[in-house]
Amino acid sequence: MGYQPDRSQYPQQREDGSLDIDLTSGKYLKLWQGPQHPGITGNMSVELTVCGDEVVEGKTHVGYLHRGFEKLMERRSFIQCFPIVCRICVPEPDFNEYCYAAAVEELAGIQSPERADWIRTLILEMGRINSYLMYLGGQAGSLGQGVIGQWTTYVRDLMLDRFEELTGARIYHMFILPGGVRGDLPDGFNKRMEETLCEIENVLKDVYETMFCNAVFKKRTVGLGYIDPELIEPYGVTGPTARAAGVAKDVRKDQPYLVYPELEFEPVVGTDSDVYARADVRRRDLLMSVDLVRQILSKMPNDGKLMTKLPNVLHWKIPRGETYIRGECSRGEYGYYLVTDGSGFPRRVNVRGPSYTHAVALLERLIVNINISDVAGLMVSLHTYPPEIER
Amino acid sequence: MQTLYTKLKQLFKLGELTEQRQDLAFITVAQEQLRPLLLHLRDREGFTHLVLLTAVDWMEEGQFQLTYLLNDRAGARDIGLRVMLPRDSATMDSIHDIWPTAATYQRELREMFGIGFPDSPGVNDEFILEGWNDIPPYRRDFDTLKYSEENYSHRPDRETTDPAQHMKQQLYPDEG
Amino acid sequence: MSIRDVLSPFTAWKYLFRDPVTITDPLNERPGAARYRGFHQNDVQACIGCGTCETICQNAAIDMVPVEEILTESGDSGLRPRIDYGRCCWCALCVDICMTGSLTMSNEYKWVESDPDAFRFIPGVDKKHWDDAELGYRRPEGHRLTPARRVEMHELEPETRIGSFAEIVDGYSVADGLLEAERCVACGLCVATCPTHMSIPDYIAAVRDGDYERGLALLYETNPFSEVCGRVCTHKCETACAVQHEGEPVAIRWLKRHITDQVPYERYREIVGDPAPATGKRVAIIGAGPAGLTTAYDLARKGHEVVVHEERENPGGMPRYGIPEYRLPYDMIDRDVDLIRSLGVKIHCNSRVGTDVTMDQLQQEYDAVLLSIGLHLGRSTRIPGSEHQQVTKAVDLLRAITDGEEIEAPRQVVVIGGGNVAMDIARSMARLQKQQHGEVNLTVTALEDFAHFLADPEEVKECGEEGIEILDARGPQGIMLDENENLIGLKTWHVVSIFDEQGRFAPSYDESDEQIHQGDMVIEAIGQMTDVSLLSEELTEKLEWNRGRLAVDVDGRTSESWLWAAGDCVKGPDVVHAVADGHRAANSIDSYLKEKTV
Amino acid sequence: MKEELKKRVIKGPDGFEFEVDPLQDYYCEAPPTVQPAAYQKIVEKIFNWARSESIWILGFGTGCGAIEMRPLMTPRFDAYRFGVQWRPTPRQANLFIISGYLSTKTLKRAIRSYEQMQNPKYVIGLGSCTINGGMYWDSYNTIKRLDDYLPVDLYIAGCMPRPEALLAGFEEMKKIIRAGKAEGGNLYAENFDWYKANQKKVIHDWDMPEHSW
Repeated sequence: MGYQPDRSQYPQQREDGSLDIDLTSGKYLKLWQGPQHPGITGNMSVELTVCGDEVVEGKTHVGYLHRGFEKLMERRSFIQCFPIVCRICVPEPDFNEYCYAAAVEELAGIQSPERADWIRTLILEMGRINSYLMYLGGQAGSLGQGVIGQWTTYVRDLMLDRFEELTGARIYHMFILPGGVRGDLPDGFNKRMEETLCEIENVLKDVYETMFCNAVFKKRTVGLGYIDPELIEPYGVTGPTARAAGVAKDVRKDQPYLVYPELEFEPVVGTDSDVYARADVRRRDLLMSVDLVRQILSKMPNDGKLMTKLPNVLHWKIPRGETYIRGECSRGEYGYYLVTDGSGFPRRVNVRGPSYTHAVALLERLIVNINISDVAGLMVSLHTYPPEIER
Repeated sequence: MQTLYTKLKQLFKLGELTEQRQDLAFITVAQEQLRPLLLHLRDREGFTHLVLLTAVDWMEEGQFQLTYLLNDRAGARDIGLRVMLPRDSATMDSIHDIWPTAATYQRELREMFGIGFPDSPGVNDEFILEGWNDIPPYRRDFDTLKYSEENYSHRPDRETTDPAQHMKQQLYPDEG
Repeated sequence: MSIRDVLSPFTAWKYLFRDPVTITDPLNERPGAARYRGFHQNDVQACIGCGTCETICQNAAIDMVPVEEILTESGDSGLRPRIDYGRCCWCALCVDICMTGSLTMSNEYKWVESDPDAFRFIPGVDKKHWDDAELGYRRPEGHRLTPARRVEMHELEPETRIGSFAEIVDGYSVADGLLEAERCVACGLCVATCPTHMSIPDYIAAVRDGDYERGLALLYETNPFSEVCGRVCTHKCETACAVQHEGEPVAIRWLKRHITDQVPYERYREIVGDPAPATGKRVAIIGAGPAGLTTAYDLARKGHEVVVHEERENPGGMPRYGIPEYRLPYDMIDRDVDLIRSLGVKIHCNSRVGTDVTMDQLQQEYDAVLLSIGLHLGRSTRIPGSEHQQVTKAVDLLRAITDGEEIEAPRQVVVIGGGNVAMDIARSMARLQKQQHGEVNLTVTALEDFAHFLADPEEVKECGEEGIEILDARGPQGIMLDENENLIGLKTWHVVSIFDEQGRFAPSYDESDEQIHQGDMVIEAIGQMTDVSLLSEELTEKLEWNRGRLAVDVDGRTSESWLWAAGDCVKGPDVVHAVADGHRAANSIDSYLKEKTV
Repeated sequence: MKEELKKRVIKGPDGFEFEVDPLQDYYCEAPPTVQPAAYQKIVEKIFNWARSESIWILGFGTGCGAIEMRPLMTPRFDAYRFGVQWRPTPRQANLFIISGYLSTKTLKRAIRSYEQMQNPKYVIGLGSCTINGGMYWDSYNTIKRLDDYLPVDLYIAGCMPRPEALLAGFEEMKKIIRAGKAEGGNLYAENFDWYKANQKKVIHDWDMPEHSW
């Protein structure tokens, strides 16, 4: 019989379902976690109402990173939108570039060359590896295990070096533009990539030993933040978070895009749907991405065009239409809804970041009745990147 | 998609169908038909995943377009439902009871477009903006550059010269 | 939970024995990658200051600013981009779009400063330590954001066209016009270069929008000879076009013609609009060429009464009498002239000033008079034998062809001259030879070599296609006659240089390289001059002259307050310059007339 | 005004009643004051040397630039060996890196964090967007010039600047501190009203204490 908290003082539900929290009663305390807080993922905050050391209500507050991309894009021409989209998500910017480029290509009726598609897939998988590495460091760090972050950030940095030589930038690559990609693989890229991948695999072995086979980590994460598989659809849960609940949702398999049909892989699925399971799914997914990068580099055609012929981008107009392009990013389904009206500017762009549903509706539901010290661990396990929520 | 449309057409009053891709189609739906249609799609046709809910401002036509994008994973297909609302006094029924996560989308639409969703939980709370004092920013008539210039200071001494004008003055100094 | 879960984290201890991964000197050890997008570099000599980088920059980070050491010249605005690193996002779209490829990026990325205003600099002009960096982002081979190749213009095949004077160029189809219009980057260097400052990017935009009537209105705002210029303009604009640096210049002239082709002629008058209410002022114009008629057009639109005196049978001036029909059909000139007539301009043909009406009369009857008499006298080489009757001048021959005179084409012709007039007469004679003898036998000898040729390259190319032989760097030395005084050819020497060290015209020859070009006729096409005999002696005395040309001020006004001069007779031969000159004179006359009213 | 910001009387579980006013900071009811330099020049020099070698950064990732902090905190770039480290709370930090654009919502938090830092304190603006708005120059929700709202000692160009550029920035910052030119905290105190007026111009709902440190 474990510890059972005394919940007799907890607030009652009102008729409309909200909680009857009387701040003057002295039983409850409002506690803000974030935006300036070490236990928060990026620049966002959770407003916790606590009773004792348990959370009775949590509200997500976002908007600290709101720059109004969707508005800014409405006054930028189609090519001018290309550099700005990647800023929507910092740790894995390439999905923005891909989704935007694919949406524009579809509505403009152009096709990116085959080799460009391979390079795009390569970049997306490299970005996924980076994102997962950051996640692993964050997940361990949120539970007090700083060393994992030291290792994963190091190998992530090796991958950033590969990004740098391929795309010409470390973080914002601005490489996938409508019509294709900007350049070819540099000489000797495959060899250096292989070295980086080996290093990542080595580090992941250590991560597995130190993090996943760790009594403390297990004790704190097993059973924490359980998501009922029934909740997956109503809450719009996607990606590894859904896969850890046993739902094999993976856009790469469900509605394949780019060159995924030519790659061999099976979506990684977990069973327990708690923080540990989600971490484990992401670790295995990371290993799968390492394998995918190898597959891509070996199967890729050796030469071919990288860009289709674009019209003069300074007066590029796209006929009226609307479309939705999705891809499987490290957090789940990433998508761009693009509406054009025949002018040289997008009519409307809507970015569907997976964190949007995870960090608001889902987190607010999961956070109830957990311990304050577990909030950070839970939040990180949903792998939320705030800028894609508010854009 | 065409088969689904024909099937739905027998049950609901549907507007125009746009087949964007093999696995993506958009259908215009009347405001009052939306809820039964959503329920039907979710429970009978396998469109269980609400991908997104967003709005498009067709200012010139005096309308907002709400787009409900649904995904059927097993069938690997998407359907977008378009609901046109009059731009002035736009309100729409909330669907947070069908998909709880829709409440977040509706809160954003309320804030960024000024579309009302009565009964949606917390819909009137500030979501992204704080202390906003202008018209909802995603509306087409909101000019972000003008707002930025009026409210924030930019660094001075940025002056540009028009190449054509400058060159004309240099090459033909006699012309006024 | 097992004992393994307690022990396995201790494997981390092995890191104690590993080599550190730390970079020892991160400030110096890590140059950016070979294609790193770092700070900007600009090759200021190659840059033309077109401002396309400014246009594409979505951050408004680039300003075009004048730079002292860079001079404005044709095709170079004299401006250079100044980049604000308080705005830049290093996307390199400016590098991708750069028309000359001069803008690049180095792999340098460290810049720290206390003063926020210091992050603004003109790459290549403000010296930076990365100016000479060899690595960094360059636009990859073949990566272009604007189409470089021109849409091909369909022309009659050489075999077909040589047999007649039918127009060679077809004109663009709507689809082709759209594609060609697409290529323009709207930098405006052409506007500045065009003597009459036609709003080129705007009318090209009208073509893109398919709004040809807007385009036509723009054309006739600045150029009443758009039909003519759309065919035979010397298109200075295309030599300034920014697109030419890594491709071919936009076919601005053909697009102008494309607009005029697309709008039905009946619509022209309405698009141009009605003239202003009559002012009661009267202006006389001598010579119905482009300059005179442009002035007439402008003044008529402003409500003044304009009367034009033309010596020849038809109005149109040099475009009609100097340019062959295969380049500019006569009815196209008629269209422009008729439009001007429809604005109320009266044109009296066959009315030579000095004979039919005197300058004194004009001065008394009108408020102002404009001389736009062109260059209708051919110059002679004055080489031995050039007074022979089989030596003719190109202008005279071209006029005779226009007037429909019967011309007997000799079997073998030699043309002296390397300009467009030489090409025109050569090609006209070639057509006559073809019609009369079934074969072309024609040699053109030009003073200039091909690297400095005067005629348009396409003219030279088409001459070649039509079987005309062009010899460059040949200086005429004498007409060869046989014992019966019949002309048998032309003697030329090889030209070593044309100008002396001071830049004066003083050709030097290599006498050892002598050639004889056989022919029954020699045509001189080396330049024209004005026929000023119509001016009275008294007036000629009174007026100021400048090296044989009438001296005028910037507005085209002579030393006599009532008399203006415009066009070829003061500015040298060129249609579009004449049009520009016409506008200038019209403005000046108009303000003079207004002053007179007050 | 939000419910939790209203003045209220709270009755504790022990029956004790007390008044709470969330919009008042009880410990500082006056604007900040200028901190004078040490009387002896040599002492001030020693202070500055010590300050320059212990740059403690507030771990508040206000924008994109935060992502390049991680590599600096970890073995590969290892900023710790240069005397630079990250602290979780403003009370322990003396350098605030504004890592990129600031939306008005974050600006509000950044100001409070900055005010809570102890003197002497420094600010580094990271990336284009702190200098002149960067790529968000026409956005309705981000400030364009950081120096309107906080005193800035140093700017680092880039979008975003790499870790190496940040290290170069730290080196430069050290020089500035050693030269005794890093007077941001005092500048803020001297022009407190000007800064407050600028801040209030863009923060429309000012529901926080006037002064907080």
